[in-house]
Amino acid sequence: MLNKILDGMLNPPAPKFHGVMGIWYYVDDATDAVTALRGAGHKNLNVFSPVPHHEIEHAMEQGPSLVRWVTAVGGFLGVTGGFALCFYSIASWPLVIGGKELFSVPPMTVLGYESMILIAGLSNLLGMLALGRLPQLKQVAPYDPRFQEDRIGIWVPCTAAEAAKIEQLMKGHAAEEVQVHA
Amino acid sequence: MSSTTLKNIAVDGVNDVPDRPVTQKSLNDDVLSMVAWPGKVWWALFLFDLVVLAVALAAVRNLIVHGWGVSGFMRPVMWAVDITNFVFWVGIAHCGTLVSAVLFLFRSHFRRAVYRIAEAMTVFGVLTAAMFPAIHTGRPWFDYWLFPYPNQRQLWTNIRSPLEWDVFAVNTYLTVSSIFFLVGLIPDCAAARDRAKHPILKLIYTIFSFGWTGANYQWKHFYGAYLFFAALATPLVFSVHSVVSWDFAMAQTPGWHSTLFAPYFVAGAIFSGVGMVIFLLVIIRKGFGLQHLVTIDHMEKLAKLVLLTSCMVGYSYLTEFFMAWYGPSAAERDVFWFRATGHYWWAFWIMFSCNVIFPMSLWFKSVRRNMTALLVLSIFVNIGMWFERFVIIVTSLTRTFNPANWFYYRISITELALIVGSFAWFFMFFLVFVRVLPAFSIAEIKETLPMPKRRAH
Amino acid sequence: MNKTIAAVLVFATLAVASVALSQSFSVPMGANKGPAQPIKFSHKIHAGKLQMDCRFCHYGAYKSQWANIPAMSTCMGCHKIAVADRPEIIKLTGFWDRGEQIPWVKVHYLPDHVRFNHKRHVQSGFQCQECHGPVQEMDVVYQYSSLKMGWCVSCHRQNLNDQKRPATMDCLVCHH
Amino acid sequence: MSDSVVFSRRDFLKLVGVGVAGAAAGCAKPPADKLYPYLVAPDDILPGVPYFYASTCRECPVGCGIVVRAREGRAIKIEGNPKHPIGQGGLCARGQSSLQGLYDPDRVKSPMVRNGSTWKNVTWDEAIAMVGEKLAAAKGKTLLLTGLESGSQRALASEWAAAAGARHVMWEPFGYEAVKAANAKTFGLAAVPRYAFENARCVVSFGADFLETFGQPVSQARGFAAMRAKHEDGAGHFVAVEPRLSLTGANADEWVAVKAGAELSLALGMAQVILSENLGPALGERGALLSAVSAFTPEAVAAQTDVKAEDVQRLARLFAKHSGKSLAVAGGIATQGANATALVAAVNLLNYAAGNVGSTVLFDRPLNLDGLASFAEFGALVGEMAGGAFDVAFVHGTNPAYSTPAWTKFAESFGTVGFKVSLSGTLDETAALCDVIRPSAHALESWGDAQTAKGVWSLQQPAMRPLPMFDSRPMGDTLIALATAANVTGGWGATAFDDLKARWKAQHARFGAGRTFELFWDETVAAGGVWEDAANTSVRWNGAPAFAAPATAEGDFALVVTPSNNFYDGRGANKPWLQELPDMTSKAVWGSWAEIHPETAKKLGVEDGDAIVIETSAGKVEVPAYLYSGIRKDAVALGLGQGHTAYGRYAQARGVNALALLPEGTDAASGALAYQGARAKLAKGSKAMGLYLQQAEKNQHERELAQIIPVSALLAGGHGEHAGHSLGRLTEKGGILSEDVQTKPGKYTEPLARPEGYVPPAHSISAFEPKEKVRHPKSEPVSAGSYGKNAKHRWAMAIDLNACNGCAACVVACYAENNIPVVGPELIKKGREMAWIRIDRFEDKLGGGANDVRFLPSMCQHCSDAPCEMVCPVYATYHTSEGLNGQVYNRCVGTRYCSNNCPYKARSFNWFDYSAPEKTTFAFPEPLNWQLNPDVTVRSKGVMEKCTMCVQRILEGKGNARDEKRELRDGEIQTACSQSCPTQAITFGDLADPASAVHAKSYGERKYWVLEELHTRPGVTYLQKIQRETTNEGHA
Repeated sequence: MLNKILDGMLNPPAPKFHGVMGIWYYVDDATDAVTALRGAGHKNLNVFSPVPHHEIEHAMEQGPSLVRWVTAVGGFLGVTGGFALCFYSIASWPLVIGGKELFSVPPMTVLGYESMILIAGLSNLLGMLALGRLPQLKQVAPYDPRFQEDRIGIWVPCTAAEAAKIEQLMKGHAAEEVQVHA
Repeated sequence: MSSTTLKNIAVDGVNDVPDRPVTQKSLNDDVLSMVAWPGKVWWALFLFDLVVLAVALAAVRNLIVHGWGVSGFMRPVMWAVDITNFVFWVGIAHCGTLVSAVLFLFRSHFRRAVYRIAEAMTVFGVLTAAMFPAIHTGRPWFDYWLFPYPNQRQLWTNIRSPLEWDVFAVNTYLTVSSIFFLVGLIPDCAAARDRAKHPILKLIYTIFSFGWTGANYQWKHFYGAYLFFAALATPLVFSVHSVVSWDFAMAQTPGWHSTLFAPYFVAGAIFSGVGMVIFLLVIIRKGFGLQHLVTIDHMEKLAKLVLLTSCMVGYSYLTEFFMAWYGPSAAERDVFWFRATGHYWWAFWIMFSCNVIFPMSLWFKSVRRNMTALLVLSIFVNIGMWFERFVIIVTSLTRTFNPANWFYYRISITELALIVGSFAWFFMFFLVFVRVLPAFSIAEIKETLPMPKRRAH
Repeated sequence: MNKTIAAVLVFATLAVASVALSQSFSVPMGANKGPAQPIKFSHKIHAGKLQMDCRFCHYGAYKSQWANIPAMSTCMGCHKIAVADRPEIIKLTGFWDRGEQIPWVKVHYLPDHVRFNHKRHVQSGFQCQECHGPVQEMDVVYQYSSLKMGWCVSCHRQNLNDQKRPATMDCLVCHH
Repeated sequence: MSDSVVFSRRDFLKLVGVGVAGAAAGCAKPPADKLYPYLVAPDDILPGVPYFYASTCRECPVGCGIVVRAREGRAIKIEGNPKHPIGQGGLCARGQSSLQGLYDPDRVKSPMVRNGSTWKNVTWDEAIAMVGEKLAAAKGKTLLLTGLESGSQRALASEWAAAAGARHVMWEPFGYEAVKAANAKTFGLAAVPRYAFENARCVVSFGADFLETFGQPVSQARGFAAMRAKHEDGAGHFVAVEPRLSLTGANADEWVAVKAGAELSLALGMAQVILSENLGPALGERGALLSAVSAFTPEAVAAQTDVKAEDVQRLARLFAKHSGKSLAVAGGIATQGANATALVAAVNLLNYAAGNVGSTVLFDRPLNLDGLASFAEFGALVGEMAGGAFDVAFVHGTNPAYSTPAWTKFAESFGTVGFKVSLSGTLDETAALCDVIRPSAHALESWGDAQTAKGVWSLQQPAMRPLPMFDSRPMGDTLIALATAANVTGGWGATAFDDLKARWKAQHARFGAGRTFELFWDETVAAGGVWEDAANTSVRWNGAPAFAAPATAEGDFALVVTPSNNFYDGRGANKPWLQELPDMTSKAVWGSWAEIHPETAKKLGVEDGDAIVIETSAGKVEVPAYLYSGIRKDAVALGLGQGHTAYGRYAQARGVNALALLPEGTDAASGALAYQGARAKLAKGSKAMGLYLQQAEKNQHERELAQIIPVSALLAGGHGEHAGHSLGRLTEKGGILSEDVQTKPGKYTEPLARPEGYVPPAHSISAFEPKEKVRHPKSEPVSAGSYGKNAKHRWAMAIDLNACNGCAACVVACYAENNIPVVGPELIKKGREMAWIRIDRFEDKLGGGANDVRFLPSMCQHCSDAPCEMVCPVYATYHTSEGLNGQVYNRCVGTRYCSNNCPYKARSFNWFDYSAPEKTTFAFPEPLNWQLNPDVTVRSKGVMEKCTMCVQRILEGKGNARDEKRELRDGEIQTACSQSCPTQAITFGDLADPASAVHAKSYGERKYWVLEELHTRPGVTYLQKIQRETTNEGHA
């Protein structure tokens, strides 16, 4: 019973895809394929691989991730918030402690620093999830478990009309296997 | 389809060659084979662990119901095993972050084989450590007062207290290291998900993998974020143990009041953490037959790290004595003399031999590459580092300023239960971890394999 | 469908969180219903209709840190004669004749670790009603104010720089 | 009720906070929800307001005047009556503990009749009828045995006895028989004189523990402190001559470790030197005196006493130097051996030869011991009992079955009396032998009076109604009821109270000039009694007894039996405060121990706490050894007061009774019991023994916590380099240690530039204001904004170590005032003492000769820069705007960091739940909890606590001043410790007030701060102890 429910949850009926999926073993072939496909105007292709490949990234002309900016903003908010909390908590009920200055900065730096790391870390996570479209609840392309092992997949979404041309292109770049989803 | 032998794995020069080949696919097979229904040995260990944990929980129940009087604590030694355990486990935890984050930033590739274990150790270590500040209070049910949250009483926390810094530091550390750990697991969980048979396991991996597919845009932001996690975790690990050391150094108790403490504690933390990593790896690589993934060279590198930090720790010990000797404070001088020769001389000498004398054998290559020797040494290191914290806390407090207050702390059965219980708590997580989650990073090890290319360069 | 559930969940979480947050800031008032007392003594009649001064019975309030519950002799001072035929007064006379104490039910609760000094507040010119509420309108007395720390502190904060009756924010004044 | 929600939420949060279900056991109970009004409002009781009743302390025969503080009809604290001539406002630890006698949970709950080996409760009517019948039948064969009674109670008892044909015998173990006998012989006056220490400039004590049990300890302590405050011209010197250094002796500049029993020789030798060298005043009797002491040349004395001949001469000359202003004291239990009377006579001779009689030895207000039976009479009584002289015996206020040695055979003889009635409120050893117990009410809940010294009539007023759980009656009422039941009539009143009032007609006639009796009575009750200035009875030398050289007993060890500062003769042993109060010599609690010299211990092969067996011809006991350098190598000391076989849960089966070791023996001249003179064999024991030390380490390790200042430095004036600046530390030899590096001026210690008219915030003031400051001027502690601007005071304390003699009255006062739980021996030994003030004893130099024992009353120092405050994560400890170091119990989470960071270790932690009745660790079993001060929170498990400088008293004092619309007066607010101190060593007040006493002391020339180098800027300032030079190099 439980298995059934879980099975339903974990293996939802695959949605209908429109495009071509090519599978490669050799990295240099896949890289060439990406370059060629992009040259043919298919800029919206996706590559699936067990490890990131610099060649393919290069061919995809990917820029650096924007996560860093999210993290930086989070860090800034964190350090400000940390100091603000310190100031507010002292100002709201000023208690003299150990003959020290009320608003003594050294301890605030510790709390500000830790808050900065905490909020930056959380922002980093959120940034990664948001930008990487994680958690991915809906499949964007037909999936193949071999992408977690040793195969590289290139998915080109397209209409049925374009499919044949793309299939040709992929096979021309030594694709091991080409699946057409029309 | 070319297969690669381990010799070809470009990990900083490998010289002993097991004959098993590693391919991208076999790597998945090897690592994911660990994720399986456990055998008898595992179950025996796990049940034993739970029994020990139950005893410790009974001790904790006594502490809460009857009060900390059931321990051996008294004036002037109002902290002893509780904070010793805390600092010990935080220290253990630090090595994980060091291996995963600091070595990541330094592009030290040998970390790839061992960092997952180290990182799991971090998370479980912090989880263990955080228990102690929580239960060591006289009224643990009011622990939440230590968190700054708005309340009708209009009360806040004292941000000037090193303990409050601890609250911030340890919680930040727990949060960030857990995230770091879980993020690193995402691609591997996806691999595990694809192979999982049992629907519950599959559900777990589906959740932990966040729907990972290995798409190029996912990898892009994954590594973008990963770099920043490493960049954040690195200063964090130093700050956390510095803050922990300031729990002592901010006090004016002789033996605690020292500017040396932050670097000294960080070095000690790495020392003990690497010791624990070695301990775990020696057992796991043998137990799961993964000597080809975690090679003797990896172990030797870790052993060198032990040797380095042992020297740093030893240097700190000597510096402390020198400062006490040369410095102005008679009370300080007295504390250090007491440490080495007084009531707890045995604790001091256990600490000194385990942390400074025995690790010196690692100057010999044959010792560094001998797994039995490393196992024994790693146990010594952990015993020694536990006693280091014990010595720092107990001897300093015992030898307080006013001799009229000199009483000697005696450990009670409750604290012994807490000590073994902390190990049981840690290993409970760890045992489950090695059987449920990929204990080695498939993705990162895979990156070190030469990628198949049709055209030779 | 899933989206709806997710939205509901998010909304519910936010709602609970904001309620919790606002609760923790706010200063809740006490209940508006008091316990049943062994004798249905009405403050509405005594303090309201008859306009008796609170201090006639609770004289401790301006001389002592504690406000006293009046001795039964105080009650009998009038009720030996006054309306002695009413059922509640007959109950009172019964207690008195038997030499029994009336088991009044406690209305105001202050934790053991808090010390509230009645005479300091009364001598500073506070009206009883400022804390005890409109007692002259209560048939059954209830705890009007929450008597929580935030409630005390808010008033002390306001009067911190009052020239006539400067309040203090010193913890030890109430906790010692 | 609205709170039900609150409690369930609290429980919920408890669970959440802990995360394990075990915490559910600690749920809060809803508070009691019923309020009971008074039936009729008492005129004098307003709930929440304290009332004070003057009365008289009945814990020992001295009878100090006391004031009992009562709240809501419960006595909660006892203090000395400042107006009363006996005690003058001070009160010892024993007197303060009488509250725990009143609230003793083991008090007899109702009259009881023996039923085999158990007791059967009966009603008073049954008891009276039963005993009355026996009394009537006894027809003169009746004994009424009481402790020392004086005034009306004695008159009633005597008249009652006369009317009933009974014999009234009063018996006290510490009966001053030798003193009376010696004074009768030498001065023709059998009295215990008043020793005017305040007039003296030099004191030599021959084993008299005048700060502990001998004479009037509280008044004497005050006089002694006055004497010790003088230092010009060699004044204030105190020499203790005793084989074992007592607490009194610990205050001496010089310890002459004389052979046990040979004190007399030294006194006579000193007299011989004075008389032969004609150093004293011109005396007509000089020839007679000289002939009495001629045999005691310094050389002869040296042979008899172990004191060098030149020391005998030196001491004599020192004593004579202050002729007429010196004082020799003798007669305590610690010297009551076979030659006790001779010793007192010898000391009388010494005093007389130096011309002290009439100036420091006064017979103006002698102790009233009239009618007290001597030990010989007591012995005869025991014989008569055994011989069947009595059919009925009544016992009240004395416990001879415990307090006399077995060889007197009291217990056996008493057992032969046909019908024995105890009027004791507690089931002590003697009561346990009786057939009927008719519990008497405690002194604090009944009327009475006492005339314990000439010219002083003290009234004993009940401070509360008798406790409801104990069906007890005042002794007088019992006697009157019995007489009625037995058809005995007499001239007494219908009740003891009527009788008392009737008898006070005499005092009315004497003092009540122009006042009606009722007015006189009311005023006298309010004042605690009446007294008049008594004229001194001048005495002349009446003749000396023939002094014999002390018998030389060699071999074995001299057994020194010491009276107890805590328990007196043992009557205090059922009070947990006194059991928990460390003995100020050994700092041990809750038991017995034998003091032996470390070298003796080495020979026996024992260490601190190991069992040793002490065996005399009378018996043997096994006790833990305490290694004490303050005892001769040929002696062993054992304290009195423990080893009860009955007397309640706190007293029973703790330690041993030293009396069991006493062989048969008396003082030849007076017949007094010889406590001293037994020889004992020592052997290593085998049992595991508990020696519960509250302070194990008594060496300061050169940390200069308790500091001294040599007289020479003091005389050099407040401006010399030796003067009371603490930057330079004084070494033992009076030299100056080099400046501590940590307080050395440096880069950040530029003189503090302050704007004109700068007034520091009240909370930051400390007497600690050195010229240089180890802080940058910018870092002056801030004023707490508007929160602290109304602060006018800085509460502070000054403690004069020169006045503190270690009596520890302050410790008990603090226990009483602040609801401090008693935790028992095992926890004390572990270091879990709860006391807020403790007295650290440091033995810097001990072992004969120059003596340097220092007492350091130690409590929270209320530092301006408190290390504890900054480490508390939740602000549970913080600094008030009036300079107090506040501790908010209900905010405390219990991290214990504050204690770890407190250099003074002034904080105690509630390791267990001492306040929860359902727990075995509950420290206040009913009705001890009646004593709890309602103004102080009773702390629960897991919170830190410490001295608050009695903040409840500060608030009360400030409230009183506001009620009366006036400013506070200096000295109006007193902490419990400062109030109780017999020597006024502790001064409390407002440091921000330049006219206050505490200001004057705190900025005085002897000031210093404990651990000043830590720069905690304490609010407690100590005044260095004055150290007098002595050339005695020691020879113990």
